[in-house]
Amino acid sequence: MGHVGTMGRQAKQVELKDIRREVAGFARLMNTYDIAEVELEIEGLTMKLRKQVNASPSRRVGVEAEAISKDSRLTITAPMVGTFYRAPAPDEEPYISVGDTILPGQTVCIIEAMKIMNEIQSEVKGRVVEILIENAEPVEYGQPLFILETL
Amino acid sequence: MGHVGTMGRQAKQVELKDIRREVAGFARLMNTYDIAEVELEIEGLTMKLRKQVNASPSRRVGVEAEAISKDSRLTITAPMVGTFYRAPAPDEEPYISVGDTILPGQTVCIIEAMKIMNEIQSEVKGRVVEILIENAEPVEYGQPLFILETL
Amino acid sequence: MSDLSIKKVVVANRGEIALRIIRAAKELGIKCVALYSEPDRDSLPVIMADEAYCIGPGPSIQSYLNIANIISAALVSGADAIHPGYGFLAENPYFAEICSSHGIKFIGPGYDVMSSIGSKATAKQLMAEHGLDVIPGTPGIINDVGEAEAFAAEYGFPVMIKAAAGGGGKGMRIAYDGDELAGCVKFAQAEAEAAFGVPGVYLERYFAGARHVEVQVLVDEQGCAVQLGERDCSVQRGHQKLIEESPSPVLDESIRQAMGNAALLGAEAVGYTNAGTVEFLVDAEGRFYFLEMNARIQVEHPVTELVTGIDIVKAQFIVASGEPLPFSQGNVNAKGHAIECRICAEDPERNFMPTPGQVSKLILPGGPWVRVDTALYPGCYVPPYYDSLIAKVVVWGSSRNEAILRMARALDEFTIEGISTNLEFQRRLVTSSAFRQGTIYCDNDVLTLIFGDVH
Amino acid sequence: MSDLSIKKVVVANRGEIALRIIRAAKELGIKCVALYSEPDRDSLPVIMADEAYCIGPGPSIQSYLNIANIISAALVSGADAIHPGYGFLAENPYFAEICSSHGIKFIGPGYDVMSSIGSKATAKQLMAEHGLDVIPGTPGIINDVGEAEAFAAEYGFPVMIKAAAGGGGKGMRIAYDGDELAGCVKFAQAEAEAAFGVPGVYLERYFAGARHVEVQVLVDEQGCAVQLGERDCSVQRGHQKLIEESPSPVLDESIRQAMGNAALLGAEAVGYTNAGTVEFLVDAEGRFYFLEMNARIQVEHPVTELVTGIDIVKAQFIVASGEPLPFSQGNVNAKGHAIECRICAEDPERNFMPTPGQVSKLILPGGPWVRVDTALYPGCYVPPYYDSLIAKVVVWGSSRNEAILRMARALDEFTIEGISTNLEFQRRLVTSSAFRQGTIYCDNDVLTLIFGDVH
Repeated sequence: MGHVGTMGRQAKQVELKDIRREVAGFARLMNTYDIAEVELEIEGLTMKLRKQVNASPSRRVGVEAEAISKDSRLTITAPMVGTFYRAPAPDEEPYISVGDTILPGQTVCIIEAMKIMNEIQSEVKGRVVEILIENAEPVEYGQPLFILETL
Repeated sequence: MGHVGTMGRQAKQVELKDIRREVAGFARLMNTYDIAEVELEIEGLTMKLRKQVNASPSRRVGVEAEAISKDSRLTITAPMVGTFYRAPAPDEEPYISVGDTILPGQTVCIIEAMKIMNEIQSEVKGRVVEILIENAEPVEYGQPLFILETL
Repeated sequence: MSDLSIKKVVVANRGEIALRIIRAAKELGIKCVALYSEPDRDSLPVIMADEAYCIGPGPSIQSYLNIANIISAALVSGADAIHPGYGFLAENPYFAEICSSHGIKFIGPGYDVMSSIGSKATAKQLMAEHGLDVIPGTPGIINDVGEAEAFAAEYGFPVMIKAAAGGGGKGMRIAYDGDELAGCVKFAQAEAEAAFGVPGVYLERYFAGARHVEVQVLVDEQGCAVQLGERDCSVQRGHQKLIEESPSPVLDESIRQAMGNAALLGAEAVGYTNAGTVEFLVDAEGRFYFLEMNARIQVEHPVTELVTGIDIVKAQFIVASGEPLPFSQGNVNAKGHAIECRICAEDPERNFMPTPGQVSKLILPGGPWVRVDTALYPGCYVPPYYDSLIAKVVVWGSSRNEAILRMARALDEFTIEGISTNLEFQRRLVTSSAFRQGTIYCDNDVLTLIFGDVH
Repeated sequence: MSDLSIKKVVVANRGEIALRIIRAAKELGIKCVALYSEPDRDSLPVIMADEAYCIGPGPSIQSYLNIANIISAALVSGADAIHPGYGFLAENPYFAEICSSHGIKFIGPGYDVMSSIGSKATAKQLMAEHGLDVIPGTPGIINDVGEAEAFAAEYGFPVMIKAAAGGGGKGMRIAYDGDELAGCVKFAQAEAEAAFGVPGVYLERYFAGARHVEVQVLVDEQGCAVQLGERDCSVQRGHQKLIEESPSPVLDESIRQAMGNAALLGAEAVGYTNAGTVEFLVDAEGRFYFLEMNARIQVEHPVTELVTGIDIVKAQFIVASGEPLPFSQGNVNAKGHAIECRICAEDPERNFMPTPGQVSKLILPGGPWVRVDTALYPGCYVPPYYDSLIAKVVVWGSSRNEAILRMARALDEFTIEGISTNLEFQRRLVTSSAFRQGTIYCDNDVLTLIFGDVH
């Protein structure tokens, strides 16, 4: 069996992927066993899964997942597939770094897709807590890039 | 998909077979979902399933099933495959009838297997409450033949 | 690992055909990159591939038709080829051209060839120029109802009005006399515009009691072409194929040979490369007419594989790598009879409404000469965004009759719970006396044929 | 329903072979009666059959070997035939005779024939009389070690000591010199007595680097015999077959022809009817010696089916119905290469200990030219009472190399959770250079060969 998404990510990102898979697993489990709510706290990770009230029983969606604990945290995900760059050019400063406060509309990175450099803007305001992808690494659609703390 | 055991049984026997299948289904369900006890009461049928304490988790046996409620009832099952006869010969009286009291060692029926008439003896004492098989019908191994009430 | 120039392929598709492509690639030692939309995250192609990239949310337009994300995924994964499967971008010359401009081999014919045969009118004209019989039709899109009337006056009724950009029976109407004609043209134009964004329609002479028979061709980049015999796809419901078989139960050996030669001639006429299908209409007298050429692997390719022993998807990879075909026409020997039934997540009791949902129980048929191509697994989810085809059951038999009985056995074994399917419908269809006698034609209403007026 | 004289068959077996028989019968319109022990109540053959009868509790001796219950079930169900599959009662002449005396057709050779070839010594003598080469051996059971020493003095070492009632490697020892001989004989006698209840052993010349090659024959009741080519079953572990293939990678065409003719001669010599297998040992110089004849359908019959296109189990029903074989030797044409891997519920990490239990997750391999014969389904239970064989993965390829790569792909896809299996072991074995080169012989220790001294 192949393994999914070998994109040279680091430990942290691999963990995130694992968590996403786990959430999917829990969601299925909750649907299967008709469980309304699951709360877990393991070594710094808090996970809450709560079943949507009146969700159609034949669908496996309808689960709200907040994989990265703290309600005050937000994740910026990749809106397209491509190569992630933190700076406009190799010799320039990164758009954002950990600790920076960013505003809606501010460019946070570039994703190169089909030889076109796409500036990715934040839609929210927050302080950068973590940058999940190394410079020049590939990203897939929906992959978490930055974790912000809401202000 | 074929259906199992089309042996011309009457309604009552079909029900028994269905019940046996249901019990098996519940047993699996209990193992799958780790449920210790199930109690059901539907139209005259009482079913209690209770998992054996310390049962090996990898086996699906270890379930005590009392499909036909009342603890005071016993079932005589077929010890072999063959044709069921209630009487020693077509023009003779049946070995036992509903209401009779039977004793251990008493012949209750004949099962013809490979052209040999096998007299089947009761191992228990009791009053015949129900005869589940019509004369000259085939029976499979383990099939319930008589229901007794213990005395 | 792979001896071919293609070392890593992006599979730009989903479901059973994505899995089919991965299986062929794996056997050739080619690494596989699966692309998937969010609801397909836990799908079998994703599990079976060596790598996988999410390319967007559920709706096709944002994922499996999202050229930018697909090309980006190919580039970041370092793949050297893209296999488009069928549907989605498989016959999109623009996509093939973009692949080429990014140095990625598109597994299929050149984009120029794809473009020229993509227009049915152009394709027909090309084929007619090379001596193939084509169905009498208007030379191109008609400008007004008057042109339709003129055509009908010359060739007679019934006539079929078809969308130029069409497929799957959308924008298609049959007019049986002059009174119906204007209404049918307008209806077809409106439906074509709704379905494909362009209202252009053309006219063709319509044949009652005709069969749809197609020939599989394979052409390498050295220009060597072989044909693998025909598939009869006459059993349809609303122009959607239901059952396909090879050989056709109605072709005699001389027509089979002539049709095979016509298909090769057609493929050469357009400079075709890789796997393609030349579709013919066979009329009640056994005359055959070129319909169109499909520049893709087709859903029904397995029936040809089972009678010839040739792995068509592997041949696609070999040819796309620039290698010559590893067999010549003389090595192609069909044996026995193969039938495919398309199993769909749809409810025949409710007008074949699609039935997405979770598959709670699944037992696939197995044993001798039963092939199942499916991405289903127990507990999997059938999303609502895509085609309802969920499995193909394909059987081989030493005779057509044996194949039919084997198919009935296989469909009996096939158990899908949690969603409604057309399994029982297909079982009744394939064991019907009409099918057994080979007398189901393209224009038969299979529902009435099999179930009478009950449905 | 069935055109044959057999209308309803009792399947006196379980697991994959019971399902295989049901599949063939269903395709012929023959009604199926499954027999099952209590732990097999929810098994796939019971679900797939038209009727089913419980014949006893788990242990074989009380159920699948319970002749009285099996015959009774056949009688009460009104069946006209019994198919014994392999193992259990398949080669028990007494059972075949009882079937016959109850007017039930036993699907296999006559009980007298079965009886005569059931004794290996008798079979060898019969074959030698008809001109087949047999392995030099003692004429029958040896009475003492002195007879063994006399044999070794005449034919040389190494010699093999084998149980007369044997099978599966039990009661079998190889002596390489005179010092070992007495000890080996005593050990083999003790093991034979423990396994089969009788201590009788005989001696044979032992060949190092030999291959086990067998020929499938089919003989109808009109006496017409055909042979369907050979199966090479040299890849074994402790005399248990692991991988079988057809054709053999080492036979040249002249040996193949000669062996096929010898098999037909042997079958005729004993008056054989129905499907049978003539086993040969092929020495390092390509000479072949008759070993024994198996009067049953064999586990590995699918590899022959896939290369010839002939349904051997269907042929068994046709022949047992008194019909002539529907093909002659001239119609038998093998094409391509087929390989079977036996998948067992056993743990290669713990000395291949059986691993009964519940299958929690199951994904069977599929797609082109992959056949799976199995009674597994998701959630099913593998009981501890029976053989550990749970699935056969059989692939066809246009070449041996393609078949190997396809098998590797299929085993990769095959997912079984809940119980340990030899899937990974088989994957490593079938892709090993020794297997790819065709240099695994009967006396090779496959564990050392593939895994070195790690295991």
